[in-house]
Amino acid sequence: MDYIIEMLGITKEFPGIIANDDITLQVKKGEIHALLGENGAGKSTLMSVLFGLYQPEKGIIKVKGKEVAINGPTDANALGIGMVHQHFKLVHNFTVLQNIILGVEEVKHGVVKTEAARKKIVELSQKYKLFVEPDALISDITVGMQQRVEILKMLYRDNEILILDEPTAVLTPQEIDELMNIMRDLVKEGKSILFITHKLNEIKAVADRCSVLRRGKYIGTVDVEDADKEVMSEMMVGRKVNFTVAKEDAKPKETVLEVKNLIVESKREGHTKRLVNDVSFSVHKGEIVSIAGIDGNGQSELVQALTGLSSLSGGQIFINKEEVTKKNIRYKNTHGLSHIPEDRHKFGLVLDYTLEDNLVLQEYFEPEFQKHGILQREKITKHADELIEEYDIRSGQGSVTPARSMSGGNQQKAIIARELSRRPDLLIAVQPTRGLDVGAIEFIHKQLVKGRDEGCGVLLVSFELDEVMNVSDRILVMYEGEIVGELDPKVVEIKELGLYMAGSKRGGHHED
Amino acid sequence: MNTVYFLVQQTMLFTIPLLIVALGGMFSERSGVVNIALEGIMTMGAFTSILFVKFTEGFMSGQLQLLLAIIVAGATGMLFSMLHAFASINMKADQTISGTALNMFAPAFAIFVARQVQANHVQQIDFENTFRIVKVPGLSSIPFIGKLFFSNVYLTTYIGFAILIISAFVLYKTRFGLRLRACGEHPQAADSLGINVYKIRYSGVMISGMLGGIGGLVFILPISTNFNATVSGYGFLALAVLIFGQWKPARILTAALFFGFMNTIAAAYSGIPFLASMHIPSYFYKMVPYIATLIVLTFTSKKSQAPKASGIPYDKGMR
Amino acid sequence: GKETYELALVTDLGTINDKSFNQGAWEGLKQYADENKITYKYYQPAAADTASYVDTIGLAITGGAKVVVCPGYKFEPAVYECQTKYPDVKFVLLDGTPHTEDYTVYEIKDNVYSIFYAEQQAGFLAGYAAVKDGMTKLGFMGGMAVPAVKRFGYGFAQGAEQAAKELGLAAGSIELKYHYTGAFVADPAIETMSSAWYQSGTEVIFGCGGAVGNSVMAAAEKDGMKVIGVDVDQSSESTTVITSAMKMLSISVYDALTDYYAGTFPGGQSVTLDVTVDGVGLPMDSSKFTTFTQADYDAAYANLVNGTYAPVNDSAADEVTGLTLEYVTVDFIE
Amino acid sequence: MKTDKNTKSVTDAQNQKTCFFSRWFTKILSSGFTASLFAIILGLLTGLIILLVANPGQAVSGFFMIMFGAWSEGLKSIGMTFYYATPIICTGLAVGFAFKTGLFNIGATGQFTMGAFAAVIVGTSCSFLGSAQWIVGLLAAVVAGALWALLPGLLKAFLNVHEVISSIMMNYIGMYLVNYTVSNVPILYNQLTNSSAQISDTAVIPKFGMDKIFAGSAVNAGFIIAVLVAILMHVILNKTTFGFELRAVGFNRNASKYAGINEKKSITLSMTIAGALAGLGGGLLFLGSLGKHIEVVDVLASEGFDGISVALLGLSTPLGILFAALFIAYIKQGGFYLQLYEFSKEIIDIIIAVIIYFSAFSLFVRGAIKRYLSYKKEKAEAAAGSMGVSGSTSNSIGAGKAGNGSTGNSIAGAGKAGNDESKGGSV
Ligand SMILES: Nc1ncnc2c1ncn2[C@@H]1O[C@H](COP(=O)(O)OP(=O)(O)OP(=O)(O)O)[C@@H](O)[C@H]1O
Ligand SMILES: Nc1ncnc2c1ncn2[C@@H]1O[C@H](COP(=O)(O)OP(=O)(O)OP(=O)(O)O)[C@@H](O)[C@H]1O
Ligand SMILES: [Mg+2]
Ligand SMILES: [Mg+2]
Repeated sequence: MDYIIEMLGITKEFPGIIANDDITLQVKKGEIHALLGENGAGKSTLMSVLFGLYQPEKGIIKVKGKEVAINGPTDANALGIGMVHQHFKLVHNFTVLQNIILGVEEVKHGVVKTEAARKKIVELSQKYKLFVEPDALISDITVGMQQRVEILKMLYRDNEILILDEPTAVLTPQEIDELMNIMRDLVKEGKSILFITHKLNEIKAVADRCSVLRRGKYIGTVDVEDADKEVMSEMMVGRKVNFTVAKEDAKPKETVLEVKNLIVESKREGHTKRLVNDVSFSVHKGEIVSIAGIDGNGQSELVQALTGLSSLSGGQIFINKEEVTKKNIRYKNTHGLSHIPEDRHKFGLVLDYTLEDNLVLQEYFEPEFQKHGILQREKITKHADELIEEYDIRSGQGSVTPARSMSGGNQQKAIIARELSRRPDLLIAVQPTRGLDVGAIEFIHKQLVKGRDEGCGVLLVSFELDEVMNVSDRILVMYEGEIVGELDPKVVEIKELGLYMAGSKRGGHHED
Repeated sequence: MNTVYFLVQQTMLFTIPLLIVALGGMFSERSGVVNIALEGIMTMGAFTSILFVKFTEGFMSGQLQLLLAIIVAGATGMLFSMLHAFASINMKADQTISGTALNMFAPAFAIFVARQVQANHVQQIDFENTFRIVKVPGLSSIPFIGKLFFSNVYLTTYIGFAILIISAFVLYKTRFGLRLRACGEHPQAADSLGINVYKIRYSGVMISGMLGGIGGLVFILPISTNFNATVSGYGFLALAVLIFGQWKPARILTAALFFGFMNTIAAAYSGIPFLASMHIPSYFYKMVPYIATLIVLTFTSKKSQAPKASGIPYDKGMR
Repeated sequence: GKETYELALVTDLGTINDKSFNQGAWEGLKQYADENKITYKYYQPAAADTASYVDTIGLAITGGAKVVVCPGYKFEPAVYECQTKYPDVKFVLLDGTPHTEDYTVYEIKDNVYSIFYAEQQAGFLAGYAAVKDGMTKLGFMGGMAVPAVKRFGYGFAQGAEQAAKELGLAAGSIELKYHYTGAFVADPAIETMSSAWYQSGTEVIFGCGGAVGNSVMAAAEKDGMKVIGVDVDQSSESTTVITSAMKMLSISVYDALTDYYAGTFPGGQSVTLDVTVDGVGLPMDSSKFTTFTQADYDAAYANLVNGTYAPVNDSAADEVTGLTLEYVTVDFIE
Repeated sequence: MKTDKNTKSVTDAQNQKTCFFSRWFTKILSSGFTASLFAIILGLLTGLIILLVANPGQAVSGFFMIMFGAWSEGLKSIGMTFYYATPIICTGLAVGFAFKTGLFNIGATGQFTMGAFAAVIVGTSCSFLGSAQWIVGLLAAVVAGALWALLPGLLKAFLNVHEVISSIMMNYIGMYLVNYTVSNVPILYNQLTNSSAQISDTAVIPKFGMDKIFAGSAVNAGFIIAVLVAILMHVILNKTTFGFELRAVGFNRNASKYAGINEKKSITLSMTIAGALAGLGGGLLFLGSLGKHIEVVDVLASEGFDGISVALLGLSTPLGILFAALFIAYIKQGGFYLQLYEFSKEIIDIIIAVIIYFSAFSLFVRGAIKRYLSYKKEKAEAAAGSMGVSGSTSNSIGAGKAGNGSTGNSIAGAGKAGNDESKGGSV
């Protein structure tokens, strides 16, 4: 058998943890090889080893049958290995072109020459349908386009072995489809792809084989055609996983959120743009309302205006029938609103605080946790211990673990625990399962439904169609800042939803 | 008219050292290392080069001596800045701490050594200023321009502008510049593309050391006839110019000119009949550059463009 | 092992190379000690307040000092305290006389010798010579506005006035730009201000305040102009220095020490050293006047000695603008 | 899952009992304290080398003087140490407090000057206040310092003006303003010395018996005030909701805003409190004795810059700062006595600079110590044949993510790293 990449017996330790424990991974030439595993299973670490970012303690790497030493990205590049990282590695104030040529610039008398590079990029982008604007700044382009730039970076370097670390986590369904087509084209050209994802249907759709890791250990490799989703997920988590969220029908009660003619404008270089255009809707207690839509259609702005993180340009917001349009964040948070933010590192957590401090981030000022301005430590710790137990938040040192050292999934659980434990009337949850493994996703979905059943109104913003379809009781679709449709998940088809999201269909669709 | 010539010439005395040092700071920060040690680096550069000037007095022509002194100053600054580079790059130290340490170290060291090597254990180093060019042959006779830029100048003024042009060129046109900027914005990205972040950052800090050292010499030479282990806070002002200039060469020039001009007015107003006749206390003029800067900042700071990764130690393993 | 040092100088926060008080005093002390093979040392206080000065004087005495030289008015309260605290130690206090912190009690004990200088006479001679030498546009660049500096400046103005009167110039024909820089340090702003003055016609600037002079000289070198030095003969520091308004700091310290070892320490008194005891003057040997001669100098000097010329000192006016001047227009730059 | 967790907690409990002492020891060894000690030792060694180079004959006794000179006149010199420590405790707190909230207060010198100025105004012109004069003077100092920091704070919070540059500007403006006012307001000015006038007797901070204990030194109740303020700051930062908010804003401005904390207010307040602390330092120094005057000199007050060193050496924690200030005053006092030998006192500044330089390595040093400890532990465990599951009991960390703060002023890096314990027991 002809393996283009063989990683044999790779062991990589971090202080306190063995991230990769004697892992073997063999990739055939011309295949799409998926790598599956829970959060923290060691996928990124293994790929970083292959790419030369980490040096393994044990194990050897063979490329095309020859043992090689990969001491850094330069070596990896020389061997034809390229990598798109989980978190993009793009310089935000460089142009697309500059990002692509960085590190392999052509120079004449010390001056960077770009003509040849531009030509090559245009050719590549046409060949693989990776459309980019060479002179656009990274900060000005969409995530999808950034993804394309990352792939172009590899193609520009004539890499044959492409590592894609969770490339779909940030893409819209359409973009995911495009990406998959591109991947298929690439393997047709003879390239080999290592593809990391948490989404089993993506693996089903494109991958030839799939290797599974669990807690740093190699579990096995399967042919995707022969293995169904259940098998793979069981390999990954070590138990059976439910994909459909078991829930009863919603019993909507009184209105908890009412939005009237909300407008958010942005002023950029003089001209104003309406990011949220005259949006009105309401959410009742005891129901989950999803806002579906492709990233960048005003969902983030809408939520930020609702929660108070940014200011709005017009309209009114009522929570529990009380107008809170002009109230500050603290007021809203103490009057029924909970918020699971889109970016857990930027907004959700103070990473340098301990878990217990993060768990009272919204409540430290309540009489329960402070007396005359002095924090009541024991109560805070007790509170944390309860939530850790209830929500199964795993961490090294319990309540005093620094949030920074927790895994993404557990960080997210901590946020959810904090927000739900406040028994909110309204929960605004944005992308609550982004980047999490199926086990964690299952858990979070259950919690959302539980919250609903206990009488909380949930506004869920998600770019994931599966999530939207599975979890919500009502779907609002946003397109270019407007709500273009209200749909019932029980009757609407995914395809139709996609049409709304793409802006090609509008209008109500009430059929209850 | 003479007043104009005079103001321009004097402005250069303030502007050029600020410009050179701020450009140095730019290279460091753009590579991702905050260099608060500029003050100390200037002091060290001025110290060794002026010691050099003192010991070589009379052996060569003023301009040659000046050129050599610039090399000495640049080399000193570069060496000294390597301490900062080592701490902030290899040791992943907090860059403010290491910078503050160098700022403390430089004057104490300069005084200590000056006393050790000079007769009478004197800490001040006297030197003779033989460096001024009264008229640049040929060019000084060009009307207006000749008087403005080619009389009563120091070689260092031209060097300062040369450094500006070279800096802008290096930063924006060369491979090194591209990589340097990448390291200051997103070192992980640079690293993943096979760029040696540590090396680039070392280069950035060392360039800042070199320019800082030269700036120290350029600052002291025209303004005194001795050096007493201080550059009077100009290193910190250069930092202000750097921030004011938004880490960009052309804007740094503008900021340095603004500061230079304001300082000139503050110092020279009593020789300018129109201003002198207003009888405003000199303290007012002394404060003006700082107040004006504050006001300008108020309008320009909303969108700061500091290099994103500046000040954050780069750790290969970190994501 | 620890050595002891018999003669000590305590600096203020400046250094012994400040080209001013500290340096002048130090040179006198050093010269005497070297000539007579006596151990000597200087001490620096940890901070600029009376408590620290007292502490430092104490340290000097711990270090074996029998005579402590304290240069500058800043030591007045400290010496007041120490003269009682250390009755066996002698103090030479330059430019000051012991008194309490709040100036209510002045007392000078037998172990203290307080020396003032008639700086106004030195300044007078400099101003006189400059105008006699044909200059009409003068500048005075003082350091801080402390009494000694003021005396120099006032004298400078009065000397120019006298010379102008003798030359029969028109009233107001002498222009004097007058400024205190606020510190005794070199600074680009001083260089620029001096340059501006030179640009606007000023012919000579009296650089009066430690390293301030160095910045003035830097400007003068650039513009080919002239400088008058201060305290000591500064002609060696720059070719632009045409003369220096000297006060004989080192000589007076030297003399005081000589007296001490001869058993005639002039303690218990405060003296003002002036022309009558050669306490101030110009170094004519190194001066670079065009028309002003040694004879002119001697005549003026004699007039000061005999009181024909009697420049007032700093107690006459709060500001230089308060002097009555007819020939000199003072442009006081605040 | 559950079983895993249970077994883990059982072993943990056992561990806790058996190795309590060794854990405690490990904790001490790997805390910031060791790193600072390491820096101090290296700094002193450098000092010794310099002494040896400069004057071998007296080097050893000189070194001894540096180390223990501050005791040479017994309680008196200790009193002087306290006296010199007083203002830099305050400016150190001013810098450190701001660091904790993510701000680099390079403006402590200007705030200090303004505090001194206000204190002197009250001290010279308000003798009608009687025995309350010194208290009012100190309060005025606090207010003046606070006001001087308010503007950079507001500018930072609302207009994103970099606090470093705005405070540098404020430093110069303050200095010129004070000099101009002092020299132009007769009641404030002493012509004869070109400095501020004498303060009234009632404006001088009382001794509270300190002069009895530390006879002959200038120490006064100001020192006690400074110490109390340091402790107060410790409590505020670590025990109160207010401190919780301030630190949260320092670590993550966005998350704080999300949590409903008024981050603009916090930034402004933090800067203002920092200014108040620096101002207090000015008041404590200039009302500390009759013999202290504001000199009309165009030079920035060095106490503010000393504050930066103190804060850095004290790892920005109030109690650390207290000890750092005492330490710096202590060896400066030693340096003062060093003059009895043929050395110049700049050696002390060099030593302090070296100490601060090496204290920047704390992250590295602590990493090294932890690695060493865990290595030893692992070996011991291996020898004991313990059943440790894939290193799950190991207690080590990597270099961690320190300094991942928002901008260049990630000063808390050193402090932050302290939190970076490993997730030793990840199942
Ligand atoms: N730089 C590091 N330092 C210390 N430990 C690390 C580091 N990187 C990863 N780890 C540890 O190694 C484990 C494996 O991490 P890795 O990033 O490879 O997981 P992953 O499978 O990519 O997870 P995810 O699905 O969340 O991306 C983590 O649990 C973490 O504890
Ligand atoms: N320096 C580090 N020290 C310890 N653990 C680390 C370090 N860096 C990363 N990790 C761990 O590596 C794991 C994976 O990190 P990563 O940033 O990929 O998180 P994630 O689970 O993928 O979440 P996200 O969605 O935020 O990417 C986490 O468990 C994290 O705790
Ligand atoms: Mg990963
Ligand atoms: Mg992830």
